[in-house]
Amino acid sequence: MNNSRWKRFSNKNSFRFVPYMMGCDPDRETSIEIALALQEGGAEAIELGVPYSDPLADGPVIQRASQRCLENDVSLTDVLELAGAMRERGVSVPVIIFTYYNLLLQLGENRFFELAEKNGIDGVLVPDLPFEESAGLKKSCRDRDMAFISLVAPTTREERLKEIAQDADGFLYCISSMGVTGKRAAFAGNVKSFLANAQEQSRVPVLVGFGISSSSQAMQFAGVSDGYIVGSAIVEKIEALLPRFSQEQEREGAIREFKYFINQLVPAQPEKECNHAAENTADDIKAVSAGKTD
Amino acid sequence: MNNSRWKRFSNKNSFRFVPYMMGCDPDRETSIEIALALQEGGAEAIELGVPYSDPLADGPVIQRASQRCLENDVSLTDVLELAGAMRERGVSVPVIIFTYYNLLLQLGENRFFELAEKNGIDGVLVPDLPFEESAGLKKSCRDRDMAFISLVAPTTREERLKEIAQDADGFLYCISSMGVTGKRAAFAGNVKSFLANAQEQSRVPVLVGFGISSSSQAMQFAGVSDGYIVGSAIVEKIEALLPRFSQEQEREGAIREFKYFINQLVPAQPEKECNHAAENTADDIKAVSAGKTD
Amino acid sequence: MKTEQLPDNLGRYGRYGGKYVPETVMSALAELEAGFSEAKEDSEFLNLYLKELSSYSGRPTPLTFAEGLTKKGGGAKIFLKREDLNHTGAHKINNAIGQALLAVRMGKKKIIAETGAGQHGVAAATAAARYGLECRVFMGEEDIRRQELNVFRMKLLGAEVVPVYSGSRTLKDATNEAIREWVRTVEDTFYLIGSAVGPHPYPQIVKHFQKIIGEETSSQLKDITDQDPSCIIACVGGGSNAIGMFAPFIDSSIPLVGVEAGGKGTSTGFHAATMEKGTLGVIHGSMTRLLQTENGQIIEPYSVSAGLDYPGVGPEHAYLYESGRVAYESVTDEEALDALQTLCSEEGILCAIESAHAVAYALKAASKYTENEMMVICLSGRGDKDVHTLISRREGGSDE
Amino acid sequence: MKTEQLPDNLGRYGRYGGKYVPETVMSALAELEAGFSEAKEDSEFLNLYLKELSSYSGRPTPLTFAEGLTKKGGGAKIFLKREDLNHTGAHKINNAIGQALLAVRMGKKKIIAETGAGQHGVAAATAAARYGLECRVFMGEEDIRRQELNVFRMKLLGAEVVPVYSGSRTLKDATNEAIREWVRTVEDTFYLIGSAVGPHPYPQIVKHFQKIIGEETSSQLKDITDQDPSCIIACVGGGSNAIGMFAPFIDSSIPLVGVEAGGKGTSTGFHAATMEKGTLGVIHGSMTRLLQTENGQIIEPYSVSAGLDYPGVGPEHAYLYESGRVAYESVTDEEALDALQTLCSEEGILCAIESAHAVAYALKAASKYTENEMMVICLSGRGDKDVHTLISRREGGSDE
Ligand SMILES: Cc1ncc(COP(=O)(O)O)c(C=O)c1O
Ligand SMILES: Cc1ncc(COP(=O)(O)O)c(C=O)c1O
Repeated sequence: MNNSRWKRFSNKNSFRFVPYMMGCDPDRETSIEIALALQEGGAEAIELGVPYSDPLADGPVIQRASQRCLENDVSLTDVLELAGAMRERGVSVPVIIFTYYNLLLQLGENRFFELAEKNGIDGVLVPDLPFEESAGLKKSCRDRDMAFISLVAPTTREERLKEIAQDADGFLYCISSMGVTGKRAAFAGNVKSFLANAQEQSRVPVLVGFGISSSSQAMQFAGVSDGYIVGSAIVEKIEALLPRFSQEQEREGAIREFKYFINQLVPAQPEKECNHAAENTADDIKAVSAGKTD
Repeated sequence: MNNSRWKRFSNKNSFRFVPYMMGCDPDRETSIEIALALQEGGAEAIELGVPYSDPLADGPVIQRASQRCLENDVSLTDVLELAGAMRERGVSVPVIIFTYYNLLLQLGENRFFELAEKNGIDGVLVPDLPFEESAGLKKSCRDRDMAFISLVAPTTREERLKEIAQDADGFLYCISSMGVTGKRAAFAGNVKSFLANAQEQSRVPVLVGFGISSSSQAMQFAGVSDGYIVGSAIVEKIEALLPRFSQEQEREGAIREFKYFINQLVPAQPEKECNHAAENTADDIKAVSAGKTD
Repeated sequence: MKTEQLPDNLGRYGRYGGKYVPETVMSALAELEAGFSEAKEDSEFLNLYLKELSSYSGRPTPLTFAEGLTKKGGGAKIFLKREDLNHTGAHKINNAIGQALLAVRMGKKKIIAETGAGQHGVAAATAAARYGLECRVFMGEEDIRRQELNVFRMKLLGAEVVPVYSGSRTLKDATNEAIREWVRTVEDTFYLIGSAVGPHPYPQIVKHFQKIIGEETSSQLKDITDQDPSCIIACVGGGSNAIGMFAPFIDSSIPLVGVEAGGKGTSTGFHAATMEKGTLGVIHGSMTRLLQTENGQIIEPYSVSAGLDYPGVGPEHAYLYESGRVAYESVTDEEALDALQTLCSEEGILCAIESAHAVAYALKAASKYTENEMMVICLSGRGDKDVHTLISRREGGSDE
Repeated sequence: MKTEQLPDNLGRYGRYGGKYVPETVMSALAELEAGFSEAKEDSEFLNLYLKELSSYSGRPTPLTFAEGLTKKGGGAKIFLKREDLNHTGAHKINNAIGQALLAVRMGKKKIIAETGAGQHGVAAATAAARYGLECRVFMGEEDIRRQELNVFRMKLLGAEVVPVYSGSRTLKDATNEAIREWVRTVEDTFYLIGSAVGPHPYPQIVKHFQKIIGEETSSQLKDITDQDPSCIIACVGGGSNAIGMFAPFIDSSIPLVGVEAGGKGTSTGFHAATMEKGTLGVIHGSMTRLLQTENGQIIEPYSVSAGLDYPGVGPEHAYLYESGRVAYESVTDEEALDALQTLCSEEGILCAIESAHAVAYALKAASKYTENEMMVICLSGRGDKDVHTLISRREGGSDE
């Protein structure tokens, strides 16, 4: 993979923080500000969710966010275009489109990749497209230097885990525990051995996700993984801030509160990591405007 | 049969008027006055109904009368005793107890006949005891010089009609039309031939009943029967007069109205018939007080 | 005298039975007797009846081994004769089909029927629809109010539902009214009675069309084992499912138990325990045992189950009670509802509250037997119709 | 490729089917595939399944000749495959029994199920009670409100009814939620799906347990005549009764017709005509045809019948549609309700509104055939559950 953003991602030694946010929740402008805040707060990549009527892999928090966005008729195209706007405004970390397969299918693969490339997308995660069904899409991604993000679960059997891990791009998404997205107090009993195993097999960084809602929860996995994904906790925070986002005089305070919240989620990291990200902004914007990723 | 009241009944040449009244409807005293009014109006015998919870052979009018009496807990015993009181007050025509079989069964045949004799009962009519089931009761009646009144219907087949008619006591009750008691506009199509046939077979007077509510209706049958029975029309009149019966100052007027109504029901008859009935009153009372009929 | 030979010429089972009806219906009863005697001997008629039961109503109904219930009972193996699986959900259809076919054979174009909660009304309306008969169902006004769904079903089936305003406006009065209507229309109308009650030959006819229950059971038992069951149990309202179930076993020595509705307890005034608390009397044209006052007025009985809520009982049952051949027991509302719940959660079968009376008795008696013995329960009907009642009871409401 | 050999290794029927599910359930699907493959070849398991169908659920269900309906249709002789006579009143129990026994065989102690109007929920709860499994049923909060009686029944059967507040709070969302719950509890829980939908191997499993409908029909037809029927008709919601009915006939040349819910008309937005109006998409783990917006959001469908009110359809049906082997037609609410009324008054059979769609099509098509030809309708369920809907429609009310 020649995608420079993924190279940078994969060359890190830090314990990577990858947040999930629902695109256009609550609206396009706020989403951009949220993305920038996430990046500023230490995000090494951003998962950008697309609202769907039937989000099978998601818990109530993300379901509600979906519903909110659907009330505003937010489509996959809208979210792809949002990604482009994020790039223009300075988001330089890898951006992964998190979409259910049916949305992609309806848009059409060709049109999807056309828009994805134009808007600086670096990866695609389709939660309901398991390994067996994903060969075609993965190839299309690779053809465009995008990562098709694969998932493995504590129940994924040895053989299969090996196969998936060895074929993973971007990072390997390790599901921390059974169930849907959402904060939880406990993880699968075998989660650490599972992660260790995944690390052994994987060519790419191994990230743990599902249910992580604090830096201390994340740090449990620091030894057996290369980073962590936080989804519902962030979406829930955004939900809590909705009333303030919608009032002009409150927005700034709300963004500040959101940044503070993100800081709490991220274990202390060396200062320069953040600077590094900021440095690249200008290049990235250029790349995006040219309609292709670097 | 040696019962003198039946002898008198059967020796008549008139077109006999036999009214039905529900015993104790609306109360004992009024029933006595009603019975006297009926006799005065030309009744040649009186059918005295007993209230029953499930009067299978009766239409709505008599059902309602039953219900009224049951609210006052009127029993077969009460009605038998009413008959005694009627006798004391001057009722001298045959009195027929009209009771469903279950009431008689519960009182017990012995006790029933004991009370019937004591109270001057001349006949028993059990609407739900057809010929097949009635041999025993008929015998008990005959042993006591009472008439067991038999019924035949337009649907009664030839053979059976013959058997019933030839074994009838008191009078033969010919049902004018199919259905339950209650006023009607039309009778069975074959009613006249049926009556004529019954007259041919019967040893006793043949009376037609069910649904007759005017003297003109009755007169249709004058040529083919020996009299007629009026039930629901009378009970309905009593029902209409109930409010007036219950007010002291209205009672007399109500009785007068009732008598007028009865007069309408009875075709003009030779004057002396009425007198004749009155003549016998003294004897009858003696007989009743002695606890036996003559 | 073997019960097989009953009733006698007058339609009597010992002192019970007979024809206590107005003279106006005697000719119709005679016609019915003749029509039935002929039909009974006509193998074509029999085959038609059997074909309809199998190809239309789904017979034979299974005999289900109830493993969970057996465990709960803690004794005899319990089997269920599944009349609940019949078309329209109860044994009532066996009789409705039989009588409707008889009506057709006798050239009648119209039927009338009485109904309480609507079960027999629906069965009669169903058979009428299937065989092209006009159908009127008499139903107490009170019951019409309580059983809206069944009223609607009967109308959907093309039947007319005639409200009855007399007496207590329930089943007993609907039956009176149906008989009254029959008197009126006897020439072209067939009275399709719903239980083993009424004047002769009705109890005999109903038994004839319900005995398929027992006959199938008998042959299904033989497929399982040579051994006789230790007890056969059925609930008794008018007594049609019970007499049908018992029929082929009466002349054996297998213990038979009829279960009546004990309501709130037979020592309260609220029950329908005709055997225990009834006395000799006449109801709906038949001499039998019934609940009545000292004076002979018929008492409105009480049971949580509408189908057992009948003040009388079929005359043959009265005879079997008196002769001691069948034991009649009663079970309270509470016991029946508990049994319904147990059957439901153990076997996945929601039975009618009527049938739950038989189940309740079986659960009480099972431990008197060993696990090598068998009890058979006639599960007369399904409980879909009772869900409203169950809900309102659970909500602490009263009986409607 | 003969349909017999479908689905392929990936669970595909042509381009339809597959497994579009989170990685978290993939191991469970693999376990299920293995468990089912074993069970399918195990004659002891097969015999147990068949024994339960016959001794518990009352199979075989009859094939009824509908004389009155035939007259109304004015053409082909119409036969009804009477799935309405099954225990709990519909074909759903065939599958529930099969899957529950499979769960037991696989050592699972708990089942979960989704339900819309409650029919499959009741069937699943029934099977769970019978086989001693713990059962939770996911049901949209909106449906819980509308289907109070079935909710109560499930509870009576010992099941827990879990309200679903997500999405439109109906069947589609209950299914999502059941799958989500399965992801959570995959290790000890069996997901008992209610129609021929879902990820592979579910469509195959459901077909396997429903094909008894067609197999019985085939042998019952042979008992009547050597002649093939001219048309076999079934309603299609998810497609389980239809696939079960069609199964043994797919490789013949007998015309097969699936009837979808046309609701207020397929040109209005209110229908569930997945074939006519749907497009390729993924729902509940399977690639199939479904009703969706241009953007791929799934549309809540509409039908007066709760059981046909599903935005997708089983993948094998999508394949059979595309290949042209089965014709899919739609029938409006009005036509279905009229057919229900006709069947009821002509034959005394109150069928489910779902099934009435098949009847409506048959009545429309019958006159295209001669009286020497036969049509067979799969009468998938009884209509007791629908009486409330019928009443409120008749009263001019809307759909609940
Ligand atoms: C299911 C069921 N069982 C039993 C009965 C009682 O009737 P019988 O005693 O005539 O069987 C009824 C009457 O409606 C019923 O519906
Ligand atoms: C009676 C009946 N028929 C048909 C259906 C539709 O389901 P399927 O298409 O899976 O047979 C249902 C679903 O609930 C049903 O209850």
